[in-house]
Amino acid sequence: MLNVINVNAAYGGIKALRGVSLEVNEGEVVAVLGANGAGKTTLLKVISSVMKPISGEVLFYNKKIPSVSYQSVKMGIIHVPEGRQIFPKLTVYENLMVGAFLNKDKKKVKEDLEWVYTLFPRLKERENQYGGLLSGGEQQMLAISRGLMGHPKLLLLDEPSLGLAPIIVNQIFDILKEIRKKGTSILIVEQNAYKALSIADRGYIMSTGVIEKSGTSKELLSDENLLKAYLGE
Amino acid sequence: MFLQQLVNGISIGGIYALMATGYALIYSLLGFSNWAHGDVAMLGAYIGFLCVASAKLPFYLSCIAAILGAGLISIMNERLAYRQIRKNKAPTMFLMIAAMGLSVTFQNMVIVFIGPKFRTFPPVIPVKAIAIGNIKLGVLDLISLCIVLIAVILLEFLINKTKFGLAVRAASTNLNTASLMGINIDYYIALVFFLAGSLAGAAGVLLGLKYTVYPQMGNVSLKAFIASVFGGLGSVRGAIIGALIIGIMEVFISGFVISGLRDLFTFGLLIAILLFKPTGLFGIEVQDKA
Amino acid sequence: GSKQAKDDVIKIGYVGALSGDTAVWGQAGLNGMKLAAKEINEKGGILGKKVEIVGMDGKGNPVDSVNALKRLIDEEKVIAVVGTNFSSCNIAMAPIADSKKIPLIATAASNPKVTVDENGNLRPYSFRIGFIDPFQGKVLASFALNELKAKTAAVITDIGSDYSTGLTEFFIKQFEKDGGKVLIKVDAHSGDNDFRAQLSKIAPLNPDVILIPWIYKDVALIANQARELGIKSIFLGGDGWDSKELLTMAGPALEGCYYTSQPSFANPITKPFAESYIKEYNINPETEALFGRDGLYWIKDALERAGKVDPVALRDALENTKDFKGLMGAINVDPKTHNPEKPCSIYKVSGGKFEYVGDFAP
Amino acid sequence: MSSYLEGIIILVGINIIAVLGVSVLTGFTRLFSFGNAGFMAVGAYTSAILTTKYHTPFIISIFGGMLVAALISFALGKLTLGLKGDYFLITTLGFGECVRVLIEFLDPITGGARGYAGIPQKTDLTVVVIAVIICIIITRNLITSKYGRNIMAIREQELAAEAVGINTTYFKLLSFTVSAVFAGLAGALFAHYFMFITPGMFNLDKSAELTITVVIGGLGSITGSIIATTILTLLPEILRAVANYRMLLYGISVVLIIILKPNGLMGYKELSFETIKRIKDFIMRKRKEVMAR
Amino acid sequence: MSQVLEINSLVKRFGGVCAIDNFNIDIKKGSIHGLIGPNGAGKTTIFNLITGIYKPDSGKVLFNNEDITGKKPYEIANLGIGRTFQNIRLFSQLSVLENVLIAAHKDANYNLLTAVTHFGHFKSKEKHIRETCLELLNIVGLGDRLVEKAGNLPYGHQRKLEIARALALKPKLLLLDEPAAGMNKEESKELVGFIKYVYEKFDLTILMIEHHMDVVMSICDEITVLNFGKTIAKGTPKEIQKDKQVIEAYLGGENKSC
Ligand SMILES: Nc1ncnc2c1ncn2[C@@H]1O[C@H](COP(=O)(O)OP(=O)(O)OP(=O)(O)O)[C@@H](O)[C@H]1O
Ligand SMILES: Nc1ncnc2c1ncn2[C@@H]1O[C@H](COP(=O)(O)OP(=O)(O)OP(=O)(O)O)[C@@H](O)[C@H]1O
Ligand SMILES: CC(C)C[C@H](N)C(=O)O
Ligand SMILES: [Mg+2]
Ligand SMILES: [Mg+2]
Repeated sequence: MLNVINVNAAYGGIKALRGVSLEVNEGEVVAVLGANGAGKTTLLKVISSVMKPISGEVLFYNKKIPSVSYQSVKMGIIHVPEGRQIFPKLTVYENLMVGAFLNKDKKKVKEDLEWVYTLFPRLKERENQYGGLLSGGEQQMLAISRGLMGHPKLLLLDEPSLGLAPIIVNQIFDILKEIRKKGTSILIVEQNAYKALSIADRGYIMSTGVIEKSGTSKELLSDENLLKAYLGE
Repeated sequence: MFLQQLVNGISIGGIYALMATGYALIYSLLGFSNWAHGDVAMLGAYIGFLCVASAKLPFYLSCIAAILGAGLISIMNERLAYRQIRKNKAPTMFLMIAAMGLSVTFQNMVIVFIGPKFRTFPPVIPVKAIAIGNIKLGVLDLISLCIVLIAVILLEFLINKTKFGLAVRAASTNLNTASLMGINIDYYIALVFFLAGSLAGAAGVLLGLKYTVYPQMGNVSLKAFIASVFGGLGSVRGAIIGALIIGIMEVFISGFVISGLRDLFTFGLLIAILLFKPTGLFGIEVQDKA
Repeated sequence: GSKQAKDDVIKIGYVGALSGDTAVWGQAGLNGMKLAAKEINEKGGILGKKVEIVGMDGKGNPVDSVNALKRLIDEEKVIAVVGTNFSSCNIAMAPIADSKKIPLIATAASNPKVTVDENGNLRPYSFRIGFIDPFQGKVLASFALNELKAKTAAVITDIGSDYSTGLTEFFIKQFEKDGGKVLIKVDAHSGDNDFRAQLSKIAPLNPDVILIPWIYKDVALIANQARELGIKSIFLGGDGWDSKELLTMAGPALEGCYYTSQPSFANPITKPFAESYIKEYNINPETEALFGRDGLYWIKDALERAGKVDPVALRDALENTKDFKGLMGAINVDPKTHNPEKPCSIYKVSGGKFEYVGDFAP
Repeated sequence: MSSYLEGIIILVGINIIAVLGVSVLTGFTRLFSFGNAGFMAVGAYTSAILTTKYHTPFIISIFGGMLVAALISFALGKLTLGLKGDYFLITTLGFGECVRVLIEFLDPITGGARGYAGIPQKTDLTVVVIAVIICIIITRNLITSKYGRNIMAIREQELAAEAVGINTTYFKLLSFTVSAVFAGLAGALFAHYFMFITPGMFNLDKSAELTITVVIGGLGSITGSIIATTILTLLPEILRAVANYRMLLYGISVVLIIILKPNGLMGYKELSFETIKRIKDFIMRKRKEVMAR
Repeated sequence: MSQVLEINSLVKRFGGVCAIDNFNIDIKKGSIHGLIGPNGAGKTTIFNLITGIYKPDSGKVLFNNEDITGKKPYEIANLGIGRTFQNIRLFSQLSVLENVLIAAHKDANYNLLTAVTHFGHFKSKEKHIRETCLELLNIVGLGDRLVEKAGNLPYGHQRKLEIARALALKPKLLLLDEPAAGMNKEESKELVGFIKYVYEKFDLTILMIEHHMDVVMSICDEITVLNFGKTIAKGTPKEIQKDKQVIEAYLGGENKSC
């Protein structure tokens, strides 16, 4: 469903992506791994049209992705950005409703709301608190839930486990499995390589703006040299 | 006399309020005080005036023209200047400076192309005051208070109860992320500018009817700006209550204390109140959480 | 770059508000002067030389006016300057004129300090065409007492304007000296646009007359709002009222009210000038146009008496002016104050028109 | 030099001093003030009264003006620097208006709206040039010292600044006071140059002009402030002959610069001798290349 | 051994929620103490209470036996408590070097007059702090990126710069809020080495919040576990790892180190 073809991107003079190609198939979970500053976040930004690539193209269902991010959302690409980016002056509830912005079916929205509240009961407790006053981990839960409220066809997750307690990290990955069962494809960027590969079908390994390696999760997990070289184990 | 002064204060405050709503609206979205707001009102007044006086259109049509025209000018400001600055990712202060530049530009554009003269609307609606006992109440004041009332109810509903409002409030803190949620921010921003601009247009016509039309007439919006800050930045309700308080305060100080020091006392009081309520009457503050 | 003054041209400057909210006056003054120059040049110029008028924008504020004056003198090499109509600008410009030894002729600036400094010393290069505020205040006060039979008065002052505060002071002094009673004086600011708070204070006192020493735009607002509040008193004002705009803006609110100003277009001898002004510029002339016109003719008169084109000689000739007949009346300069002994005219608003009531000589 | 030109240069110099003050406050501390013309007024009136009524020497009058501006800004800052953003801005705006209203009201002392005339002309080109140089050096030294760094830290991240032990209130107050002292100096010099001052000269428009200049020059750049002051003072002067259009062109220029130069003319950068040299070298090199061809 | 930090019955409420409920802790001089617990347990709030950003509703914070409750954040920092932030807060428009120089302001002990004139010992003082800061930056591995804008650094480097900045204060107690967040295994390992190094070099006491268990377990002498603002366990890493309550509330069933 998603084809990234030979994409180059840069911040001013600094090249962050160099000839990156990648694909995600319908119903797949794909992990992108790599060290700090490898360009993972930049890749997700390009896919969700937050950033314009210098060259190359991104196809979604064989159509060029739109040039502005709000239209990508309409097509079903939802990006849970790095650093949470929740709306500090909106309450938890309102943050979630913004996530459901394009969903006109009020009943469905309500159901979704109930669903994320059961996933993260903590959010229900904090329903009327301003997003900016949540703890770091609570904000992360909110960011993920807000993404889920948009009913993605393709969910882009940028380090979803960042700042979460181990027990919640496990929970998150369980939830991802569940979402995937519902038919959502997922592209996940993670520092926690094992966890990510444990739920992913395939993985890509990036370093300094280039895809160094790709393969099924099994292949990658069994290649010890690779893991040492790029993921530090 | 007390009652008469109270009525005077409310009616002056009403004019400030009409302008202040627009300030609050734009502040609530983009986080800056749009100093060109008063000049949009001025341009609205000129559109209305030219329609009535030169094109000889009926008054109600001229009003509609003024309101739509000011709305469009407001959108144009956004398109030509503010949007570019947003895209540059410049600090919000730049928006305010650009607005000041626009304000100078508009005033002088009118001076150059229409002339510096003061213009009066032909007597289209009764400018008379109605007397209730000893108290004189201007008809225009009544109209402007009604508009304020409608505006505040409408805007409060719009901002707090509708999806439109949710989008605007989300966009106000983080435009990029709002866009990631599927909100077409450029569209909503344009809409808000149109709303603010039309309100300014209505205010402009009222001001023009009341106080004549001239290039610097938009400068009253300084008071509206003060009112919107005092009421709490970004809060429409706050802006209106702030405006009424300032209006009444000014009148009472002029009327009962000392007219020459009116602004001194008004500002003194405002500062004193801000010291107790640092984010104005209705401003929400989300603490900086480490 | 400075332009060398050509020998066969006499350059004369005009400073006034060519932009801003009083540009109506500044532009009229410059127009009047240019029109007069055209007339003069058609008739052979001054001392056989052509006159050229250079206008500079002083925005009606002192700093800009001083810069404009300096630029006229240093860069344009003018030998004399006419302007401005605002006392605050002329008080600032006067020392420059003195140090540069270039005569400066104020138009409607009516504060005494325009030609005499705060220590009472004459400013040798400053002159004026109009009368001074003490005189205007006096005329207003005695007119109110004697002709209108007023016993009580109220004043609303623009506390931000030197002109308004000055006229207020001189009026009150005279009015109380001659047995009238000033019931109240309230302050406001130009630009406020709403004066009901102050007017509501005046209303219950019901004074016979109310002095409104403001510029016409505010006069219109004050008058309208006062009538709205049911104030029936007669309004009085000074030369700030002197613009045709006032009539359209104030409408019936000023019916039966009076103001003092310069002898103006009410005088039949101004008719030909008014007509050619309308023909040339296609707008109604303001009194300021006459000032510009008279200023230039006065300079012409003095230069011809001096017999040479020289600023210092011009100054001396201006100082010794006896009975120069301008369209705004004859000018006799008092060498001690440089004030012309000129009458002050009273006008009445009646039937939607300014009606000339009469002249008051000093 | 013609006195017109000299006068303009003097005004540029005086404006540079006032703008440098705002630059410290707005460019380096990110506090916005619409009241600095008020401090100019304080400096102007204090020094004028000292000179004319108490016959103090010029230099003492100037220091008097600066001192009073400092004291007032200190007291005001103590009260209001806790406020954020536009809330602080509005108090400075209010202060500026209050100063004007008070001067108008205190007619017997200040001459009211009529203005204060008869101030001897003591400020000349030399005085202004010396004052400007001293002010530039002081600003530069301040900014490159720990005081400047602490102030910039507050601009960037107030909470983190506190966490590394910076007394943010103190440094904000310092910055506010410095800006007021500069404004006071500018006002005092102006009074003794122009010989006549009125409250209208120090109104909100003047305050706004100072802030606009700093933003156009580029926040956080001393040289930017200086360049912008020069341009923005000269621009209306050059346009004086086109009377009607000049304010229109001024307004349009402000908008265009803001849009086209997102960081102002020199945002966060300084024009130093080094950069000038580098530019010169570059041009020379290019020229040689062209010549070689 | 003496206590560096002692917190007695600290309470903090936000509206109706009791974020910190009667919290006590003693931190020995020269120890590395871990503070862990589920999200929203109140860990960062404790940091904010120690550093004066929040005022407690009741309770006391003693630093080197001095009562610092209610003191201003900058006063507390100057007494010798440095910290990093969970959401990175660098002076992002300023250079890497300037970020650290700012924190060293106490060592630049010249007065305003010297600053304005650059006379006297200005140059030597500035040179001195510049040298110490350069050394610090070399230690954290940013020695070659001095003039880069702090905001443009990759995430991991920003975390290190925050630590360097806190160290420039010459703190006696260092509070680290999730220093390993956003780092992979290799990078966190490196971080552990780095923290140990500065700990010894600067003779520090460290209180650290962290969710990466491998980091916590390999570095901390003692751990306090927080839940709903209350201490639910206290002990050595070994003890904590086995604690039922901790596993249930925090670590989760399948306690693979992650
Ligand atoms: N706004 C920016 N301006 C300049 N350079 C940037 C910016 N954002 C990122 N970079 C640079 O681009 C490169 C790729 O950054 P990116 O954020 O995509 O990395 P990442 O793989 O997501 O790293 P991390 O694991 O730390 O999040 C890095 O070298 C970084 O320094
Ligand atoms: N200023 C505040 N106003 C209201 N509630 C707050 C405020 N600060 C924190 N809270 C609440 O207090 C609780 C504790 O927050 P804190 O940030 O201390 O958690 P934490 O233990 O650091 O969690 P995490 O590991 O997720 O960062 C949270 O539920 C949070 O929502
Ligand atoms: C045009 C007039 C109102 C000016 C006034 N005579 C003055 O001296 O300022
Ligand atoms: Mg990233
Ligand atoms: Mg935390």
